Amino acid sequence: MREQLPIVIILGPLLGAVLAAFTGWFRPKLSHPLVVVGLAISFAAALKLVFIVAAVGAQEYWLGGWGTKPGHGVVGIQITVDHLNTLLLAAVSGIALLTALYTKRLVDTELAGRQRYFYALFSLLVTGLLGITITGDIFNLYVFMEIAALSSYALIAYGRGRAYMAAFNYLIMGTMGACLYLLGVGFVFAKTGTLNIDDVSAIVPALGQSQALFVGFVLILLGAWAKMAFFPFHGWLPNAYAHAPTASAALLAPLATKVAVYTMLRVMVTVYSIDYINHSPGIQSAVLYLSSIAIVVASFFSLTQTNLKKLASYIVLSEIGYMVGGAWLANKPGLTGAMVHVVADAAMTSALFMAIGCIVYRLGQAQLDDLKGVFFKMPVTMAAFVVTMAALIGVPPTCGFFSKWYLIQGAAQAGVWHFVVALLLSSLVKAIILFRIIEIGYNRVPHPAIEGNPAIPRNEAPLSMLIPTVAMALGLIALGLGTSTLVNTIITKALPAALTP
Amino acid sequence: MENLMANFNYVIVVVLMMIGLWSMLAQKNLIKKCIGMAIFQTGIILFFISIGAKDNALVPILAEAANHTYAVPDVAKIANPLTQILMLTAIVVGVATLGVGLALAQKIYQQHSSFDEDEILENQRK
Amino acid sequence: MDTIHSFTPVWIILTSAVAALLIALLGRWPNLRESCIFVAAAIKLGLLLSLAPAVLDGKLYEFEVMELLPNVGLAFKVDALGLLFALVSVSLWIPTTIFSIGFLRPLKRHAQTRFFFFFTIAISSAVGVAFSANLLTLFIFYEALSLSTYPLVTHHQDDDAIKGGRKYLTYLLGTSIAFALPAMIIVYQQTGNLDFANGGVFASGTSTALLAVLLVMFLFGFAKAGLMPFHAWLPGAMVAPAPVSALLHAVAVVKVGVFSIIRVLTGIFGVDLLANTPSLSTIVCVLAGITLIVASLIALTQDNLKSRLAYSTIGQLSYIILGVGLATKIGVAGAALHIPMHAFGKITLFLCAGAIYQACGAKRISEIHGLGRKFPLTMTAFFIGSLCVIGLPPTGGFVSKWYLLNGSLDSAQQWAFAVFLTSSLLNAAYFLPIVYKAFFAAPTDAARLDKAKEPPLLTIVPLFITSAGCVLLFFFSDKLFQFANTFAEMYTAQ
Amino acid sequence: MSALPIWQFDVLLLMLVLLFAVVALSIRNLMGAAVVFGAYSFMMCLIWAGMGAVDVAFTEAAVGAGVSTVFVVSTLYNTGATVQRRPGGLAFKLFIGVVVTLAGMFLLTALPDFPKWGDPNSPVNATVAPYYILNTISDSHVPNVVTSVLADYRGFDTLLETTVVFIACIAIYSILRVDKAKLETDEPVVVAAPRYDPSDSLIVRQASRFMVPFMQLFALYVIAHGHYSPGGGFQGGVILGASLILLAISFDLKFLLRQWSEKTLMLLVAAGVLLYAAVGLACVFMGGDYLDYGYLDSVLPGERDMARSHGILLVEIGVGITVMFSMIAIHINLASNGRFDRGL
Repeated sequence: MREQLPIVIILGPLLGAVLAAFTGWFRPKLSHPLVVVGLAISFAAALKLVFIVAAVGAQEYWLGGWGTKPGHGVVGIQITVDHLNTLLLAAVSGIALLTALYTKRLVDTELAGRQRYFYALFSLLVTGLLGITITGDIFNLYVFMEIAALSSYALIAYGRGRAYMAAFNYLIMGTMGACLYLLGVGFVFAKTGTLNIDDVSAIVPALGQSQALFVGFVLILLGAWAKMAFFPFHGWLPNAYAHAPTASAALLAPLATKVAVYTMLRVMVTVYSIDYINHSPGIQSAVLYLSSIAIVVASFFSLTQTNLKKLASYIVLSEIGYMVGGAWLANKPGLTGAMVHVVADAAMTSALFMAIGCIVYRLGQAQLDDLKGVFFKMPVTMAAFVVTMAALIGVPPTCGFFSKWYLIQGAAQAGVWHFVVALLLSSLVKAIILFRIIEIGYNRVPHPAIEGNPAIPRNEAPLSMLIPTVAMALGLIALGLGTSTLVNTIITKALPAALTP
Repeated sequence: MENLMANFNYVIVVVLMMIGLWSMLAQKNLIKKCIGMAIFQTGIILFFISIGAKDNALVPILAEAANHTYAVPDVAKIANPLTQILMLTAIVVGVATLGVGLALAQKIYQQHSSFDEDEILENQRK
Repeated sequence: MDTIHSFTPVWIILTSAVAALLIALLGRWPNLRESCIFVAAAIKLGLLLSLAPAVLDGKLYEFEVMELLPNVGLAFKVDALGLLFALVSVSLWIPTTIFSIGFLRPLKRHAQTRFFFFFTIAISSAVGVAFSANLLTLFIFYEALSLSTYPLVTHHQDDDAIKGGRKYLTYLLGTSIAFALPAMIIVYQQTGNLDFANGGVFASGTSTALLAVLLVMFLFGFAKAGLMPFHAWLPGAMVAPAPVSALLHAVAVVKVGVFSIIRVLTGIFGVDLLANTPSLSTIVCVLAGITLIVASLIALTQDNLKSRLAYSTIGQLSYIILGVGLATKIGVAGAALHIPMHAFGKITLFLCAGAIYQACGAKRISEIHGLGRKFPLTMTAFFIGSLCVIGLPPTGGFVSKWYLLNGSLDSAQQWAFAVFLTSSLLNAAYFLPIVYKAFFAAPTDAARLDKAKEPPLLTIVPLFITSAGCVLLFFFSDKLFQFANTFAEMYTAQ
Repeated sequence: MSALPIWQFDVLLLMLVLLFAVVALSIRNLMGAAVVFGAYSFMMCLIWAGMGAVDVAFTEAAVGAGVSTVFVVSTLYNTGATVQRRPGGLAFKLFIGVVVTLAGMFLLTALPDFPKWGDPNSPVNATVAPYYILNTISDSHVPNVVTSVLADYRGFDTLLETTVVFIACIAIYSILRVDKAKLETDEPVVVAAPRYDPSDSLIVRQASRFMVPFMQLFALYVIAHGHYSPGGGFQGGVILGASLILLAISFDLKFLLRQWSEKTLMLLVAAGVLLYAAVGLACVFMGGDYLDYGYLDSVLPGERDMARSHGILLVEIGVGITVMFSMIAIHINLASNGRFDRGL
C-alpha cells in the first residue's frame, strides 16, 4: 500500500467531493463529514510521505502503469513527491482539514440554506491545489490549475452582492494566467517534445539559449504571476478575498497564492534549472525590483484600509513579494527563505483569516473601529491574533522570523539592498497595524477591572472555531522552532546542486 | 518570404491570441470579455494543433488490413495524436470557464441591470 | 577558559518564568502572589551566587537548548559580565517589589496581577539577555523584553500612557527591526556564526566601511541604550508607575541596551579591532560623548523630577558606552563596574521620586522645596543616591568613574577625560540644587507640604536598602571589580 | 505549387477565422456577436479537420460552436441586453492595445526558432507521440489512437477534465440556482418579452420531435464506436445533451423538467465522475496502479489488451454521462436564470 500513497493524496479530496455532491441531495448533513474524512486521509498520506521522502528520497508514481519507455521518455502521466513539494503537500492538506473543521459554523450561519455544494467545491479546490503541487507533468498541472480556479470562482461567488463582480474579475485574470501558462507549456512542448517535468529538465540544457524556450519561460512565469496576484496582476485579489464569504476566504487566502508560487519555484528550479536564470540577469534584477515594489506598495495599502478583511488581503499581497523576491535571488539562502516562507506564510495567513473569521462571526462587522474592547470580549481569539501578527512581523520564536532571516541573508549576499529595505519596511508597517489594533481593541475602552467602569461581557467565538485558530497560532511557534530541522532534512536537498553556497 | 509562409499558422495564432487578450482586458462589456476569452483559448488550441500537424498526414486512426489485424503504421504519415488529446481537454475547459463567466455575468446584470464595467463600478460606489 | 556544561543558567531564567505563571494563577490572593515573587527572587539569587566562584576564576557555564539556524542556536553562556548584570538586576528586584507592594496596594490600583506578571517576565528576559551566548538569543530576549514591558508602561490606561506606550514601541521595536536585525543578519552572512568570541568574529579582511556601517546600525539598533537621536522613548516612558520606572528604566531595560552594545563591541567586533582601527572607536566615542553632554544639559532644564532623572540616565548610559569605546582594559573594566554603581544610585533616586509622589503628589522639583524638613529620611536617601550618580567618594559611583577616568587617560581618545569631568560637574549641577532646596529653601506652596503625610513604611524601607547599598559598594568595590576585571581580561588581548 | 507548404484553402480559412474574430468583438449588437462567434468556431473546426485533428474538430463543432453559442444566446435572452451601450474610454483601450501588440511582437520573436510547420520529425512528432502510434494496437487493441491516448495512456488527464465539467456544472448551479424560499418571495425578473416565442410554433415542434431520436441514436453510436472512428465520450455526451436542449428550446423548460427532474440531472452529473474514478480505484484494488485497466482482465472479458479496450469503453461511458447531464443542467440554469420555471 505504501507506493499508492501519492495518488491517495489526490483521491481523498476528489472522492470526498463527488460523494458530498451525492449526499448534498439525500442527507445534506453528511456532506461536511465526508469531505473532512477525505481531507483527513489525504493529510495522513501527505504526512507519511514527508517522513518517507526525508528518509528514502523522492517517490514517483506513474498513472495507468505507463512508466518510461526507452527512446520515448515517460509515456503516461507521472506524479512525484520530492523534497520540493512534500512539505507544501502536508501544509495544504493539513490547513485544508483544519479550515474545513473551522468553517462548519461559519457556513451554517452565513450560507444558511444554499450550502448544498459548498463543501463539494471546497474539497475540489483542495484537490486542484494538491494536484498542482504533486503532478510531475506540465500539462496535467494546467488541468489541475483549472480545477482549482473554477472552484475558487464559485466559492467566491457564494458571497453574493459585490462578490459576483469580484469573482468575474478574478475569472478573467485567472483564465488569462492559465492560458499564458498553457501557451508557455506549448512553447516548451514544441522545443522538447515531451510533457514530463523530469524529461524536459533533461532536454532543456542541451537546447542552450533557444529563443522559443526563453519566451516559453517568460510566458509560464507571467501565468504563475497572474495566478498568485504578483505586482502587475494584483488587481483582483483584495476585492475577491474581501467580498468572498469568510469561510471561502479562510480557505483561499492561505493556499491559492502559495501553490502558484510553488508552480513558479518548480519551473525555476526543476524544469529550467537555476543557472538558466543566472544567464538572464536582465530579468532577475527587474523581478527583484518588481517584488520590492509589490511588498512596499501592498504594505502601505494595508495601512490605509479600514476593513479587516481588505487589510488581510493586502498583507497576503505583500507576502507574495517576499517569496518571489526570495526565489529570484537565485542563491542558497534566498531560495531556502522562499521555500520556508511558502509553508510558513500558508500557516500565518490561515491563522490570520481564522482569527478574523472569529471576530466577524461574533461582531458581525469587520470594520477596524468596531473592534473597541474586542480584547476583553474575545481574549483568546485576540491572543491568537497577536501571535499571528507577531509571526507576520517576524518576532523571533515564530516561523515568520526565520523565513525573513533567510530572505534578508540571501538579499545581503546578493547585494540587493532595496529588497532588504522593502522587507524591513513591511515588517514595520505590520507592527504599526498590530499596535493600532491593540490600541483600538484594548486601550481605547475604559478597563473593566477598574471600579466604576462598565464591565464588558465576554463574547468568545464558539469552541469549534476557537480550537483551530489557537491550534494554528501555536503551530506558528512550533513551525518556527522546527524550521532548522525542516531546512536541514528536507529543504537543503531540494535546492539545485549548481547553486552558489 | 519563405520563412513567413512556412510559419503562417503561427502568425495567425499570435494575432488571434492578441485580439482575444486585447478584448478581455480593454473591452468594457462583460459578454465581449467572455467572447474574447474564448477566442484567446481557441488561438492557443490552434497553436498546439499546428505544432502537431504533419505534411499531408492521415487521420490518426489505424487502417484495418485483414480482419482485426493491423499493419505496422508509418509514423511520418499519421498526424500526432498527443497534441489532439491535449486540445480536447483545453476545449472542454474553455467551455466550462465560459459557462461560469456567463453565469456570473447574468448575476451581475441582475444586480446592476448593465453589462458595462464602468456603469457597474459607478453603481457599486453609490 | 574551559566551559562547564550545566543546566543552571536555564534554571535561573525559568524560575522567574514559573513565578510569572504562579502570579497569573494566584491573582485572587495578593499576599500569596507577592510571597511567591520573593521566593523566586531568593532562589534566583541563590543560584546566581552558586555560579559566582567558578565564574570569577575564568570558567564559563554553557548550555545549548536547540539549534535555530545552521551553527547558531538558542544557547546560554554565563561569563563574568553576564553574571554581574544578572546579580544586579535580581538583587534590585527584591527592594523594588517591596516598594511596588507599598506603592500600588494602598492606592487600590487595578490589574495588579497583570502588573506583577509582566514585571517578572521582564526580569526573566533581562536575565536571558545577560546569559545569551550568541547575538540571536540576545536578540530574541531583547524583543521579549520590549514586548513584555509595553503593558507596564501603559499600565494606567489613560491617554498619555497610550501616547507614551506608542512612542516606547515605535522607538524600540522600530530600531531593533530596522537596524539591529539586518546588521545581525549581515554579520551572520559575512562570518557564518554569531557567537561572542574573544577578539571578535570578523575575518581580518572585512572592509572598514562595512564595519563602520554595521557598528552604527548596532549602536542605533539597540535603542534601549538611549544614544541620541533614538533616546526620546525614555522620557516618554516616565508615564509608567514609579516602580516600573525605578527598576526597568534605571536598571533592567536601559542596562539591557548598554549590555547588548558591550556584547557587540567586545564579542562581535572585538576590543583589539576597535583599538587598531581608530575610525571605529572614534565613532563610538563621539556618539557617546555627544549624548553624554547633551543629555546632561537637557537634564538641567527639566523641572519635572522624573524626566530630569530620565535624562540623567541617558547621560550615565553613555558613560558606559564611552568606557567600552575607549578600547582599553581598564576602560572596559570601568564600564562594566559602572553598571552596578549607576544601577544602585539611580534606583534610589527613582524610589525617592516615587515616595515623594505618593506622599504629597508632587511631581515638579519646584513643588518640593523645603520637603527635607518634613521627610528628612527620604531626602537623605535622595542625597546619597545623587552622590553615587555624581561619583563622589563615600558612594560606589566614585570607584567606577575612577577606573573610567584612568581608562580614558591611557587610551587614544585623551579628550574623553575632559568629557567625563565636565559631565560629572553637570551631574552635580542638576542634583545638588534639588537637595539644597529641599533642606534649606523656604517651601513654595506650604499647603501641599502640610497635608503631606509620611509615606508608608513599605515604601521607605527599600530606599534605605538601596542607599545603604550605594555606600556598601564603595567599601566592598574590590569584590565587584574582580567580576569586571575577569571580564575585561577575557575580552582584551593586553 | 508544392513550394507553398500550406494549401491555399487553409490560408483562406485562416483569413476567414481572423475576420470573424474581429467582427465578433467589434460588432455592437451582442446577439450578432454571439452568432458570429458561432461561425468563428465552425471555421476553426474546419481548419483543424484540415490539419488531421478530426476528433478535435468534432468536439469543437459540438461543444465550441454548438453549446457555447447556446449559452451566450440564453444569457442574452435572460438579460435582454442586446446592444452594447457606452463606447468611449479610448485612451485605456489604446494603452492596452500597445501593451498587447508589444506582447505579440515578443511572441513572434520566437518564430524562427520553431521547427518548420508540418515537419514529421520535429521534436513534438518524434519523441513521445510515435510510441502511441506504434503500440496502441498491441497495448489496448484500439485503432483510434486518439481515444486510446485520451482514455488510457493519459487517462488521468481525462478524469480531471471530466471533473472540470462536473465543477463547472455545480459552480453554475450554486451561482445561479435561486433556492425555493426566495423563489416565492422574489418578484419575477422583468425580461423584455421575446418578440418571437419559438415554443408555440407547430413546425419547430414537429421537426424537433422528429430529429431528437436520430440525434440520440447517432450519439450512442459515437460513444460506442469511439474505438474505431472519430468520437468518444465527450462528443457523444454533448450530442445527447444537445438533443435534450433542443427539446427544451423547441418546447419549453417545464416539458424537459417533467422527464428529467433537477435532482436526477445533478445526481447523474456526479455519477459519471464517480464511475470514472471507481474504475480507476478498481484497478488499484486488483493490484495495479490507479487507472491501469490491464489489471481488470479477471473481471472484464478477454486478456490484458482486450480488458484495456473494455476499460476504455467503461470510462468513455462515464465521461458521456457526466458531459451530457452537465450540459443540460448548465443550459437550464443559464436559460432560466436559476429559477427553473421558464427559459429560452
